[in-house]
Amino acid sequence: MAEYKVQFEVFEGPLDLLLYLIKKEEVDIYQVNLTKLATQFIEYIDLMRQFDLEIAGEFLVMASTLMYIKSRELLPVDQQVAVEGEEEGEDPRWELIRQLVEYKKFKDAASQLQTLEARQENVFPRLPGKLEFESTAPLPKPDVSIFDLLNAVNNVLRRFEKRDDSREIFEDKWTVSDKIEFILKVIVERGGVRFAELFENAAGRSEVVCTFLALLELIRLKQLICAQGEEFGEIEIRRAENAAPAAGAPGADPARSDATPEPALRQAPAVGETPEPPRQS
Amino acid sequence: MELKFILESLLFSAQKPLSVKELRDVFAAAAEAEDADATTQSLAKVKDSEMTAALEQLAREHEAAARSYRLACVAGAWQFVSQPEYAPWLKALVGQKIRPPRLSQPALETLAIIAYRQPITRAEVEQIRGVNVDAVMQTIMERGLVDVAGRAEVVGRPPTYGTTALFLEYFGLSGLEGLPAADELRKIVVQKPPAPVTVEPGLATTPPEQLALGSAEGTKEETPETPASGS
Amino acid sequence: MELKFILESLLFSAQKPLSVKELRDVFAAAAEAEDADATTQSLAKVKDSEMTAALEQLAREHEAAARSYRLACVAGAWQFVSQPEYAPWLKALVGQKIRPPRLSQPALETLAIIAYRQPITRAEVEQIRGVNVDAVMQTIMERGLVDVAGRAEVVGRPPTYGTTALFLEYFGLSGLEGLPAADELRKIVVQKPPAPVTVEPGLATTPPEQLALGSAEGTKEETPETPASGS
Repeated sequence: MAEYKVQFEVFEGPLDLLLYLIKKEEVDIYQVNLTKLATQFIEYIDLMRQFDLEIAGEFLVMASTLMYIKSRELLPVDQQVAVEGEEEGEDPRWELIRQLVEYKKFKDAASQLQTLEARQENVFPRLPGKLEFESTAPLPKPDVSIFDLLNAVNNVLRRFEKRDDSREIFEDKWTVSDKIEFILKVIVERGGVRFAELFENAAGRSEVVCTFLALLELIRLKQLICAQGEEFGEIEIRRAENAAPAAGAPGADPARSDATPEPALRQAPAVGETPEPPRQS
Repeated sequence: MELKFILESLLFSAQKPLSVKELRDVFAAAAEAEDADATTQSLAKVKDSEMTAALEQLAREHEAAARSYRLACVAGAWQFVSQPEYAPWLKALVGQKIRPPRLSQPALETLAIIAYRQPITRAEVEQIRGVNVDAVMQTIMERGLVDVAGRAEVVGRPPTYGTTALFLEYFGLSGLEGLPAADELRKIVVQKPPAPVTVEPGLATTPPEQLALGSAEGTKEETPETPASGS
Repeated sequence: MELKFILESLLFSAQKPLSVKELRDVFAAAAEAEDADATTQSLAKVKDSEMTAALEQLAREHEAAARSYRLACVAGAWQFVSQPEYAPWLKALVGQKIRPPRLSQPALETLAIIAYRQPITRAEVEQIRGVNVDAVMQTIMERGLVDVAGRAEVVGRPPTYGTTALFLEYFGLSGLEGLPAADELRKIVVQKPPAPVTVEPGLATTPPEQLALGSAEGTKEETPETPASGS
């Protein structure tokens, strides 16, 4: 009894049990006597019942398929009524054999995977110590710059605004579009500008934010290049070499300059603050 | 300087497996060094195909040398690894490898089906295994061996599943083509034998009670072990 | 199993040079393992002279194989080393190794919020980003860009976070005041809610303004860490 119990638990499903029965017979799947197999299978199910073992639904489905195959064969060929809709190719015996062959192959593949699994436990990768070279160059910096950080701030501000549309529209005389024009004008006139210069005359935080967002927008549109010559150095802003003369400028691309900078502006971080009266810079 | 030896020295010194792409980046970076010589510069843009050929050549050479280690390609990345038979001493040196518990039989079967038949839906896996696979799918997905691959173009657009890079690493496979008997299992053609084995005509007269559950005893005696006998 | 191959596998997998004594210890430890087989046990006490002979034999073999690495004995310890002519590529490899991967966008955003708003609690960062930041906080803390700065004087005294010196170094800043538009961006605030901030029951009912970047002002009432403001 205990032996049976162990065996029942080992079977992964009805196909597994069938393969076990076939193996016991020492015949090829193609050669198996399906009627006999059906009988043995049902016998097993019956035993499981006797031992009060829980029988999974799949076993019962298989049992009924086998019963059907068996009953079909008990009739002389001329009396076998073709089941409605059953075509020649759908002989349930073929279907079962096909399923068994396929399952058997995957079961074999699974055991090969198991071998690989056990083997991998004993495979150790070479893990050499760290190489050291004399006069090692300073640690390379991560592929990131202050502008990545600023862009991140910008993203936060933008999303923020989306989350909070109940807020009043920020009223101020500064718009990002104005600031884009302002920055482009400065750059065209002088070829370049220091980051800090752009903010020197800002009247208040609203203007700073507008200038800041305008700058990010221009960088995003690849109109400007920002560079930090050395660590702790000034951030320089220059016209991008390959920037089309006016392509990204607000005038030439009104849709974009309206669509993108404006919402960023309207996040209105300073709402409710008593803004200092904006001064013309 | 032969490409394969440069590759070998890189893999020898690397602290993790290196892909062809990563190796290519190293060649490019070396060529950019201030003091790069002509050889280094000439190798700035090694073709991937050339690199792969050299790596495969290397692996063959190490295989032939039959030493205690070999060059392996796992999940598309190359690395020197020990031969398994030296594990007892390596365990003593570096400690037992930390690996998750071994996979159960159902998990292995399900994995095998997904590996060979991906992308595949859960229903298709169940059809092959003949049992419900909900629990086992959850296990292998939690272990990161299998992931959703897309959606099947059938009614309900059920998700399809495929194996991950971790699957390849876990089993030490270079790629899906490295699966044992991959070609055969991807497409199993079941050939119809001339005729299925049926019972002897005599059985047709078996009394109906034998069809009942548990009535097998009688049948056994009447059904010959092999089809050839009896009739 | 030949002694020399076991030694080879050990030296090939070791992170540092191994002396004969250390190798002897490995053999002894392997023999003590629960599942030690006969071979492993028989090698429990290899003689030093035997070991040295095998090591010298190995070194000769690798010398003869003329590959990109060899077995060297330096100051009594054995190690596989690469041949010097591959240094240009190995330098490029090491250089690449050190470079940390790019920071992800979520990591950058979280960093930016912390940079401008430090000291800040995790909950406050989450309020601003609108998503859970556990994983990303872990990443930037592991990379040493952010560290615990103190504790907030609110219920539960959650830790507050700030940027590190390494953060300044990475971004090429001389100090936090060097953050672009720091003065202004730090102070972006929204109108204070008419009623005092209710932490409980739940942020769900907190007026949206409080979630804004500028919510720091509101928090100030409860966190005396920053000099008292007009509240």
